[in-house]
Amino acid sequence: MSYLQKSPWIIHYDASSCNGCDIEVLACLTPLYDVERFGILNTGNPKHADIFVITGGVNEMNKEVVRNIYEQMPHPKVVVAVGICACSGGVFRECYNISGGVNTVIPVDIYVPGCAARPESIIDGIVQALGVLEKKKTAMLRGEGIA
Amino acid sequence: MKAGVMALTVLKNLIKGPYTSRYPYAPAKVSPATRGYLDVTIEDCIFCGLCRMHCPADAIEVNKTERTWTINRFRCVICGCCVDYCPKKCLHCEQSYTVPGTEPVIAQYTGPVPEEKPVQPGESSA
Amino acid sequence: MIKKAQSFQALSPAELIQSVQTCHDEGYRLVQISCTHDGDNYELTYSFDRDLALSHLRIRIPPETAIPSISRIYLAAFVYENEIADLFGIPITGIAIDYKGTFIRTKIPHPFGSPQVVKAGSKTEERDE
Amino acid sequence: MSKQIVLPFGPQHPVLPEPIHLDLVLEDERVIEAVPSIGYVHRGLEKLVEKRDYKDYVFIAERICGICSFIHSATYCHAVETVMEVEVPRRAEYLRTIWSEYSRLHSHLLWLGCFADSMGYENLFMNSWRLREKILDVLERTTGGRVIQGVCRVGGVSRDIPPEELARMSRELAGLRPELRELTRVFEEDITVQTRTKRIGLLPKDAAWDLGAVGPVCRGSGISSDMRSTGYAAYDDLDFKPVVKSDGDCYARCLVRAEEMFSSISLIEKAIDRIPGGDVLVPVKGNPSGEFYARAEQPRGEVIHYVKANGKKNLQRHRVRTPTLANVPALVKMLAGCELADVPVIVLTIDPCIGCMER
Repeated sequence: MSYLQKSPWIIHYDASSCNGCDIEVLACLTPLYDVERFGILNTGNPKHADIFVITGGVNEMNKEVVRNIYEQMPHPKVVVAVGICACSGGVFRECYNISGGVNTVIPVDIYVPGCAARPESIIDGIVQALGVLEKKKTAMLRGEGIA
Repeated sequence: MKAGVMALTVLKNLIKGPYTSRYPYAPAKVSPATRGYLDVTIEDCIFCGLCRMHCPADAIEVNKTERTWTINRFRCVICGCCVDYCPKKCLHCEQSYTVPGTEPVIAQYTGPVPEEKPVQPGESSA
Repeated sequence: MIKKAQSFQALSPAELIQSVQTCHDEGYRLVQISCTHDGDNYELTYSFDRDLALSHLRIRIPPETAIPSISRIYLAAFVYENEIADLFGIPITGIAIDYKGTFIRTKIPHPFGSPQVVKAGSKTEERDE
Repeated sequence: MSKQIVLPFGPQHPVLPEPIHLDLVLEDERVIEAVPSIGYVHRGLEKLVEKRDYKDYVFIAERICGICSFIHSATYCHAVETVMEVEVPRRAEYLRTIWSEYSRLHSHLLWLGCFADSMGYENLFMNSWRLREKILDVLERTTGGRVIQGVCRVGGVSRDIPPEELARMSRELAGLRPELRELTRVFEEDITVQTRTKRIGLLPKDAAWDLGAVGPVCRGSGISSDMRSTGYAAYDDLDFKPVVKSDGDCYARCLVRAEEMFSSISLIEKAIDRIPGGDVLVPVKGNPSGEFYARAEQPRGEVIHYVKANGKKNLQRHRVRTPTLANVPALVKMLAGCELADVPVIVLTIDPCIGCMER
């Protein structure tokens, strides 16, 4: 039963998504998909979190909020961009108020496509993120600096 | 009374088993109607570019001279708009979804070289 | 499908407050205020509802003209008026809760304040990430 | 006696699924004034209408909000169809009604979950989301998308529901009722829930009218205003009656939503019974010219899609007045005078949808 080696805690922030991906992230926590069986917990405090799940593209106003949350998270940390909007800006790419995907503000490790991203995709994304987390951790322990 | 209700719930749960889908072990739940990812039957494509023109997310690139049809999977919103517009009905949605990744996936399809038949019809502007 | 007629009543900006007050006294509910570009002018539409029928008051103003706020009559108007002030750059005087341009903060000021830009047929160039 | 302090609430807050920022002016534990500030989710998608074909814009209109997505697309289509004087097939209108009501069910269950979470009632949260998955299953089976359906087109809908599927839906709905009753029983029986909601966040009837509240917020204050009574789509055939409560507190708003779920089920059942045959999509040619304010009832209240076209393939203006925006003045009124610990509960009873509100 050891699908995951570690129990990562996630923090979710809705940049400027339409809610579609948000409610799918929430749906992951509820009985049908229940990521808590892997020990994945949703936390509201960035200092507790290992994985930053972010939905939606980034606009001028929440740029700082996103950066703030990211910087408050302890190392090692992984960013998972959920949904097309977070990957590239999606259908709102050409809107005057959207700067683009999340990677315009903070480095993104895993992209989860889909509009809205399906809960299964999100689980896959978080599982992949755990691999990245492990790599970052070993790199950190070897003293290769913070990546 | 309350205890009875509770006992019934416990019993029901014992018989029914867990509600949770065992996702990574069991396959993902899809229905025949599910729009997962966009696929093209490249042999039928006439590279008219209607799908590119109408894509709300600008995910599709069509190059007529090189006979390539390219989709940026990390931009496609799988709305099915292009499927409606395609004059040759060579676009369709598959049920399984694109796997998450560390890099954007851009899939390129190259059409076969046409036989002597001249390539053109169906290219009216929308 | 039942289609209800929607009546438009054109007004001059000076008559606005008086007419809105009349609507308020007659028991109309403020539904929304919308703004549209119309040539060089702006067109503001105040929509009211009574018994599930919509009626609209419409004023046309040249750009940069200040118009009075109706939020003293309908407090609910403050959200729409702040929105119009932020998106179109129309100065609205005397809003009950005035955010002074911080209600919706946008990357470019007054994004709707310029005439319609249609890039006919052309897809915008790649702004790749 | 004590001096006032300003407490910022949000945008990133454990109880809020979405970013909204409130400046709460406090005196001890009591909120004197609440000033919302928005813009964290503003995308400016109304401007995109100038770049996209009016038919392709349906998909963008649908992505205004991921919860009431279907109703947004249907209302946008309704507006464009009225401008173009397109007669939509009756079956398509029935299908739109069915999907709209399913969206309402899923949205209300989602609200019930989030609301329970704001009170710390984990069990109800999990159970309502469990039930919601059944609704999403139906939506996925019939439309192809769980939360973004993508079936509405100008001139009808792109996908028909076959009779055997309709029969299956009807059977499943019958099984849904007892489960839903089980969930909503908490409002009648649970004293904790009642003490958390009764006489809290009061919105008297005349204040609701003055502040332009819509949807369950105004129906909870005794105003019988439901756009479904205007009989758009197929609602004129379904003997629709709005659910109205008169107390104007959080409890009344909860009861309105709880009863609306049952009324949605019976509306779907009636629609399945009475659905006529025929086409579901008519071809639409030409470009629109004219303007129209289309109104529809979303789970959160009345939504208005205004389209203005001048004979080109791009519309001149598309404006959405979303229900949450109309409920903000009411929220400000409700928060004034409440206790700090009640703020999340009161915010959740207007069922805020920030994605909608800021577009």
